[in-house]
Amino acid sequence: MAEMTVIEAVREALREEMERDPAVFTLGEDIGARGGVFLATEGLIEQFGAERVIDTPLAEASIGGVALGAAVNGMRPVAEIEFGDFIWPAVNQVIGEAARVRYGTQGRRSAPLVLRVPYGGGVRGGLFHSQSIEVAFAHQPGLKVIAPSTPYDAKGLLKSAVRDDDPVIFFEHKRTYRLVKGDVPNGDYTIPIGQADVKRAGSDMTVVSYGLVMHYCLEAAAALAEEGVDVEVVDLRTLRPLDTDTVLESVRKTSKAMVVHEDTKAIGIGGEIAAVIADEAFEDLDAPVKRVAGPEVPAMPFSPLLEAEFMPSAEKIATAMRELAAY
Amino acid sequence: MAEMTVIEAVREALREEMERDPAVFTLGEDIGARGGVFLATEGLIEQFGAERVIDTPLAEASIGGVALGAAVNGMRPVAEIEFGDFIWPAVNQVIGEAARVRYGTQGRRSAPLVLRVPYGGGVRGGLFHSQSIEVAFAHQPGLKVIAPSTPYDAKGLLKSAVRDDDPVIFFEHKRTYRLVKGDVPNGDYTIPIGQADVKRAGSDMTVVSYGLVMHYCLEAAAALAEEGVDVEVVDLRTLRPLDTDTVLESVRKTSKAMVVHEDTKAIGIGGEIAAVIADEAFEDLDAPVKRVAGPEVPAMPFSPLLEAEFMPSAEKIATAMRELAAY
Amino acid sequence: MLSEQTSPNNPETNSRPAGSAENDAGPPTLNDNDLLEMYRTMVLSRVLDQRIWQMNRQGRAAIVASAQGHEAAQVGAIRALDPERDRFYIYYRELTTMLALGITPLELLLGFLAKDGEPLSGARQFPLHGAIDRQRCDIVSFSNVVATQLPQAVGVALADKMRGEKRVTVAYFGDGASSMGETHEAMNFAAIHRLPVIFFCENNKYAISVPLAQQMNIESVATRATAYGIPGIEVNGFDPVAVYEAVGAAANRALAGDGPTLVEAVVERFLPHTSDDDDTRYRPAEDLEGIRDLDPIPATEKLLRASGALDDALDQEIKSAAQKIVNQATEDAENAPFPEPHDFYDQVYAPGSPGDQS
Amino acid sequence: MLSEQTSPNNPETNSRPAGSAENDAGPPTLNDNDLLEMYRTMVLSRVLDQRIWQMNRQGRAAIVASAQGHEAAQVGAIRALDPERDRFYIYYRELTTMLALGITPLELLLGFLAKDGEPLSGARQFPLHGAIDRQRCDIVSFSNVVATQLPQAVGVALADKMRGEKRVTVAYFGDGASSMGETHEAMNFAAIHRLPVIFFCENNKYAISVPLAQQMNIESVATRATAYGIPGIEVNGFDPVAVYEAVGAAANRALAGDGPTLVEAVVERFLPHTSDDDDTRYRPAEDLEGIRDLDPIPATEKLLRASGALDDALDQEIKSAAQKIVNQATEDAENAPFPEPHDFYDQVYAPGSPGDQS
Ligand SMILES: Cc1ncc(C[n+]2csc(CCOP(=O)(O)OP(=O)(O)O)c2C)c(N)n1
Ligand SMILES: Cc1ncc(C[n+]2csc(CCOP(=O)(O)OP(=O)(O)O)c2C)c(N)n1
Ligand SMILES: [Mg+2]
Ligand SMILES: [Mg+2]
Repeated sequence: MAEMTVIEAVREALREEMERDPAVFTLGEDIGARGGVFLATEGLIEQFGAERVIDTPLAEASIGGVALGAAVNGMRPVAEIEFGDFIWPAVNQVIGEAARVRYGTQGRRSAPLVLRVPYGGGVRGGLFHSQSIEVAFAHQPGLKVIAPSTPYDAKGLLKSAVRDDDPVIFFEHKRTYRLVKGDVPNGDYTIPIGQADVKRAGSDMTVVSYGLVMHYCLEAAAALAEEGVDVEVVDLRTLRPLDTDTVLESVRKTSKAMVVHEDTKAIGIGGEIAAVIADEAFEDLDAPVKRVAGPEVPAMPFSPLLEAEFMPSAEKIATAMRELAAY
Repeated sequence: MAEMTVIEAVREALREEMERDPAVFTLGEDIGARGGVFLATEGLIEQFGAERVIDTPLAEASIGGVALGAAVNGMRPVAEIEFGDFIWPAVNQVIGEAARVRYGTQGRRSAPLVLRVPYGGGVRGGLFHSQSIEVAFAHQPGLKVIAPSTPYDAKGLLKSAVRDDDPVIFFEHKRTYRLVKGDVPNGDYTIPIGQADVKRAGSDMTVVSYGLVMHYCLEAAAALAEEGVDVEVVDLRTLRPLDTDTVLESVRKTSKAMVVHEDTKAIGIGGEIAAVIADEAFEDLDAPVKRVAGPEVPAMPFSPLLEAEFMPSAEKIATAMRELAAY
Repeated sequence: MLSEQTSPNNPETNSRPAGSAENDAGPPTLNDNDLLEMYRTMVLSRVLDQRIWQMNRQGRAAIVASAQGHEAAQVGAIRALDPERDRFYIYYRELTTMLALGITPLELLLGFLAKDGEPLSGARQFPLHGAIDRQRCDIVSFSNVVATQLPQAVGVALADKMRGEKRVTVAYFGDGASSMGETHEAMNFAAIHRLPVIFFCENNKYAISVPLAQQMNIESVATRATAYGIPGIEVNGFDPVAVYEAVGAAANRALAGDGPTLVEAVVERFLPHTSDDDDTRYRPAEDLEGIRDLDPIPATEKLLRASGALDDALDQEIKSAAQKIVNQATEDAENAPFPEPHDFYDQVYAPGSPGDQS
Repeated sequence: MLSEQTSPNNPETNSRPAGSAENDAGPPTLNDNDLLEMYRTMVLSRVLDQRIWQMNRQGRAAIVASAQGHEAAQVGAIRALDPERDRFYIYYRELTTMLALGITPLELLLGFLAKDGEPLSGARQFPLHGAIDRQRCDIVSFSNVVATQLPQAVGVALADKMRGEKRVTVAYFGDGASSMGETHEAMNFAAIHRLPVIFFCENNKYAISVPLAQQMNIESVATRATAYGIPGIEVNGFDPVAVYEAVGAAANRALAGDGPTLVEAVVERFLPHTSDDDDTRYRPAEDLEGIRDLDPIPATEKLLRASGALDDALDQEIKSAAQKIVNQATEDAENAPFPEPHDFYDQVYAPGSPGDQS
């Protein structure tokens, strides 16, 4: 066990997987000598050489397409998209192609690639370095989508992603990179894809979340605990396939539910979770399922007060929890 | 009034708008002499010339980007994406850029462009000519997203889209093009963006839908009527902004609700509608909100029996209605 | 060489603008038997193609993109490659390529009729889309989306290079696909890493209805090679031997570690874009006039007859064999059932893996 | 011409590969006063740039992409254009361009400090992103996403052409952006329609940390012009007069209806990519050695002194004026408030239009 940050956990997972399997390599912009703009790949080119740590041209469509081709041809590429905001040129290869390779060839080919995507705000990134872009991917059958919130989950899930035989989009929240620390086992372990995790047990309401704001949910839950409200916090960890079993089990116990995410609200992850709860736990619910999410503006603005206005904070979440508790 | 098909209504709207406003022009693949692969632009190049009906190279990113640039510079481009399945190379310009132009310039610039996008299945199009791709767009604040189901709505809404000062994605269901006929007024009229339409009034349950399968909902409702169940069918028509008022008003009346769409189920339009109903009409609901949607496979397969397995049919919808009625 | 045929494009561009390949060894010279075999494949392709088109017109096949006019280019290219060694990232117009690689008319017809047992996708996809079992031949066409195969082929070649396998990956595409951003990115990436790729462009001068002059401001797609510092070779795609030689030289370069080559075979599309298209809407009648006189199949026949390799009897044998094969395949394909949806949820994800619903 | 400076790139590529522009009239010759004014802007830009970098290091500015090393190219280009007539689709490294177009140091500093009244986006965006009021100057930079401005600029020029307005649209980009598919599509589209666009590449040989050799297999971005049948001009971006002449010729071509030109100004990035970057990780010390000796600002000073247009007193005046302006702007910007979120929901959609929440 060692205490480390999310970025360290990502780097360690990547390094160990590259040591374990010569088919694993990584490609992306500035991941070589620069070590990646967030230093996720720091030291890898020194250890594995420029053949397995490939600095690409500034061209996301080819990052996606080349990774896909290499994956189909027996390799295990881990591609880094520098910022989630810049992933759109690659989606033709990822949502369009990779997601359909196995189904469209009846299993004659598969696409075991990982796309590592730093995403999210609260980093003074403005409209184009803060976006939550998970919905377009999480909506697409054929992809697996992961969004860990802790160093422990990040390492274990990234290893599972690398070993998975299907295309995996691995979202890393930029604000958690250095902010969130936690104990991480030395050496090898994996966390199964598709399993949510109860990060705090509680009996009065269920709060479902993922990524950075999951930590804000824990903060808010601690505040509510002092007020006598016992909140259970479920960290989805995987956005496709969704672990609705864990969510429903919790809601059946607590009878109240809320979903919290940083991404804008309409037609998103929160709607799906709320819809599933409202359908399958209909008889158990004592209150409507509430959502706390980013506001319906195109993205998170740059200036500090504007950024704060966008971001779901522990305070905003606590307020919503209090309202739900009082329902 | 004249009876016409959806494709004729689209063509008439486009022609009338080009006659009305010299700033309106259209660009896309094969829209000139060919008249578009679905003939939506048939006759336009003869009437308006190659300057206003521009056959582009096979390059969707530039179709999106050029349309955006022209829109910002005072024109009203209507771009055609040949098939929705091929829109991904353009999303960097549309979801990434166009959606943020107004917000990101504090209103100093705007992007009044229309993207006409034939989408959807039931046309023996297989995995890459059948996709429902509306979620990625409908999720993005800054865009407006329209998906009409009838010739009347198509003409009136396309005119509103052309005159709208924001970027509009206009989804035309390919299967409705020639299948769905209806009365359309001669000459000018518009239908407001953002207003759902009750296509069938009923008192026992609310079914919310859009596009091709909205017609299947009407068919199923007719079948249920014979069984004594009176179904109200709400056609969303606009997917962003969603007209939740009309939906909620209906549900408050009927106390039961179902959402039906062709697109795959998870993290989609249906989830949002269900979540809104389950939240805001919580006290009015007599049953969980049900969803009928495409199955969780990457897209609609080619071979006829496989295609049928994917598509929500009137029978499948009627079955779900019966279950809900019996709850 | 069918040297009496001249390329309709500017012959000046038939230069090698940068990173000249002139020193590369060409492939071995073809003899009459080789050409005869190529002729056989072209004839079979034409007969099959005509049959499928006809079946579409009768409402028996859903949609067809014809290879008529592309046969010589396709058969010439495969002749220069090794079906067991190399990898083929095709696009939808590769009927002759498929036959030349050993896929049978029956298998192809199962695709056009969307029948059970179709070997690329189990009829989940359009004809010619999906992938052939890798052990048999590495033919891939994941999607109908134009140009996506180019960066994919580059990644495939990268993997081979990383493992030290000596193989050539061929990315097939049309003139229309050359406008896509992904084509630019693919060529740039392959050039930087000197990957063993052949970018094989079948330039039939139309992207559906859009003629070359509205697709680009240059005469020849091969010119683009300059932008990547790789050789660009324009070749008459009605001349199977010239295509064989150009692709052979490109394959040698690739295998020698000298990187990618852009080969442009100038061809003609004898029929509308697909069976859904009506080319009288946009294609001037003059455009097709005279072009069929250059049809590479009778031209090859003439050449083989002139050299004595082909006489009436053999020609008759070849043509009726093709008819017979296609007739039998048609019957078998029509009798085959449509796939039932029992495996509808299979292979969304790996069997047993999270999300698998099968 | 600062002819003692030579371009670090291969001078051979300084040809005009296709659609030669050699017959085009160049712009009017610059006199000493013109150069003096350009010098003034370069000095101001450098002083402001240093200030912002320093403020970042002190934690007072969030993020900075420095223009140091690009000043001569940027000031030379604007000199050849008409701020009222033309349209400027810039990218994030255009500090000198902004000053040359009349945006004030205070306005720019409001952006770097994300303060209220920032003139491009109201500090919703990164510094230099958004748009300047059109009545004032058509400067646009919608996003941080590299290369998106290129097809947009093409659409802008298309609109001007459709309306018969005689204007030039300049799309600014870096060597890194040249790898993007959208760059290919933009140039291709503009070439086909002969649109009045200048593709102005500031090649500083790095895309963040990735050096040119890993970005492309050619020596000069201007080579790419061949692929579109348009003129490609490589010019020494440390020579403001040479850049002025190249851009002037390109503008004349555009206004004459002869279509787009690709102008590549070869420059150097004196500082790390942005203030978030640490270039010692990847940039060999040799790489920067000697480069600062070629700094265009002292070189221009020398030239002006040699011609007698500049003496100690005037130079002193220019430099202290720049300091004074920047000092005052810094104070004013620091005193300005951050924008409050009262208009947070404004301009998501047009006021009063469906979806408007303001
Ligand atoms: C990205 C994309 N855009 C549009 C289409 C629709 N489409 C299918 S084929 C085609 C023309 C392709 O032309 P070309 O590459 O020259 O190949 P050809 O059919 O002439 O052999 C088009 C526009 C598509 N499949 N993919
Ligand atoms: C599509 C996209 N990918 C990646 C990035 C991250 N990024 C920002 S600037 C940059 C390098 C740009 O290099 P270049 O075009 O040469 O401009 P320079 O900064 O050198 O002036 C990169 C990779 C981005 N902004 N957009
Ligand atoms: Mg073609
Ligand atoms: Mg650069």
